[in-house]
Amino acid sequence: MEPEIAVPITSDADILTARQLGRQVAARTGFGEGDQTVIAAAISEVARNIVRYATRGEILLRPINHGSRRGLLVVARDQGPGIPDLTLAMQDGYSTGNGFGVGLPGTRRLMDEFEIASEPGRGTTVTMRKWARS
Amino acid sequence: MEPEIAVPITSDADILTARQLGRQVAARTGFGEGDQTVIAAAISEVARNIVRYATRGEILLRPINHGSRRGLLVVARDQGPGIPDLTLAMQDGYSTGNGFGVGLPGTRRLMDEFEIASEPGRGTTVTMRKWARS
Amino acid sequence: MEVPILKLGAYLMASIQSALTDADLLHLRDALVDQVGRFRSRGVIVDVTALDVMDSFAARTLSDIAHMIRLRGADTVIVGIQPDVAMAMVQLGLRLEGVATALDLEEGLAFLARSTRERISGGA
Amino acid sequence: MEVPILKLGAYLMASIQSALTDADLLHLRDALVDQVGRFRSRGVIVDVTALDVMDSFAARTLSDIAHMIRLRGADTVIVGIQPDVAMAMVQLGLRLEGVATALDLEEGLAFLARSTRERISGGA
Ligand SMILES: Nc1ncnc2c1ncn2[C@@H]1O[C@H](COP(=O)(O)OP(=O)(O)O)[C@@H](O)[C@H]1O
Ligand SMILES: Nc1ncnc2c1ncn2[C@@H]1O[C@H](COP(=O)(O)OP(=O)(O)O)[C@@H](O)[C@H]1O
Repeated sequence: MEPEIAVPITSDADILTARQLGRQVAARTGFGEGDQTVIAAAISEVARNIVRYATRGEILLRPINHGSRRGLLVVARDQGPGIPDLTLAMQDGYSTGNGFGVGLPGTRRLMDEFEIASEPGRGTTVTMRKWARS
Repeated sequence: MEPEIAVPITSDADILTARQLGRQVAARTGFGEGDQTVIAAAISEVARNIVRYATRGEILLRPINHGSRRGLLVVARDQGPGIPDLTLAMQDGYSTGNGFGVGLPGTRRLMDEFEIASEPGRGTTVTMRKWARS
Repeated sequence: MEVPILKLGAYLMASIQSALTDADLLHLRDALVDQVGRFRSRGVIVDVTALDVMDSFAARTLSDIAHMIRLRGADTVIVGIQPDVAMAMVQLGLRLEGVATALDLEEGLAFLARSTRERISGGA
Repeated sequence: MEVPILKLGAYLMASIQSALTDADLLHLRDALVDQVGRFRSRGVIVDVTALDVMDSFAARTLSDIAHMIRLRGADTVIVGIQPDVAMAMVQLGLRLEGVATALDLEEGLAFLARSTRERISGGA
């Protein structure tokens, strides 16, 4: 199994670190430049949500395989306040902060697989995968 | 009874094959060009859902009669993951992928009759009919 | 089925010749977004006259193309949507909102001539 | 990482050199809105060529900059959005609607020259 990289997210600057590491791991995994940018953008969105809504958390990055396909697993998790209504949070334009509200639905559009789990008071976990084009 | 055409759907290119065959069968059945395009568009949507969400499945095309009326029956079926909440899936704008979420509700608007059945873990079947204007 | 892209002075023209698979459409998108910078084009025309059907994936991809090209500083116009195709699109719920359209190539060129002049003179 | 702002005659040019934190972006916004008045600038160019990613916060901040500068009586143009960045933005749902864009610095300067001339001659 490939090593996993864990990036602690506690500040603005960690958002940059996470997306830059994500881009590097994606490049090593065989993603083209376009997909590297897509992955970096997705990481930027979920990392910012951690800082903004949960104060702290972490991003895990792991290269994965499915048969001969290479991919990247990105997990963003925190023990913050959680999201009471996930259906609402996944809607374009919905924001309890002052964002555009495109972070979560947009990130789903960027990635091939996207799951979000959240328990109010316990935290939020976003699990997403992107597969390299062969 | 008219012969039935079964189009296996496993790839991008099969979406084109299915909608082009659908157009041909519709033309032979007596549909005008406008309705041929409507039928081709409906087939395109359900065929893409098979590729995207169920990986593989098939489209059945059969000319039908009701009294003196001629029509076309289109069945799209797969043994994919199924749809847990059909009411939600039939809503405009609802997508678990990265589509517009208009595929299913839009297809219902295009056709005269539309039914969808799905069992989680067992697959999805869309049954729809269009009647030629006499 | 690759879509040929022609360079017409300051414009690029992509002329769809037949039905396209989803992969063909994505390829067209990537090629246009790349070439608009390479050739410093001011406008892009996508001619869909030969398209048999515009389904939700094609509509989304054309809309994405127009917005991506916009971010690269140029304008896009979709030309040649046939009457039957337009009718099926609207019934499906596809409206190409925020995307410029014109009847045919001639009108599309006229649109770009105006919009790029406009853009130059500070409109928009 | 502070963004240098250059004064080019009647224009200000902010040239982003690398990835920026949210705080850097807000700092850039405040500095531009302040300096456009201080230097009585007629136009602002923000060059994002070096930006690795334009996420929703960066897009919102650039859009805010353009609208704030507009309220101060000057024009803004964003230049240098790279093909990959444009593609990821549109997939995210970020369109920078109502914000002028140009391919690169040269096109951005040409845009401002024409838009500010228009504005002076009473157009727009
Ligand atoms: N990690 C998180 N913890 C708690 N709430 C979150 C988290 N991520 C997102 N949310 C909630 O979901 C909403 C939608 O998020 P998003 O789509 O990223 O838009 P935005 O960040 O622009 O508000 C947020 O406004 C917030 O209420
Ligand atoms: N054949 C299918 N198998 C499993 N799920 C499906 C199938 N067709 C549709 N769905 C589900 O229904 C949702 C809505 O479908 P649709 O209206 O066609 O919009 P879109 O394809 O743009 O998401 C999809 O996002 C998907 O979750």
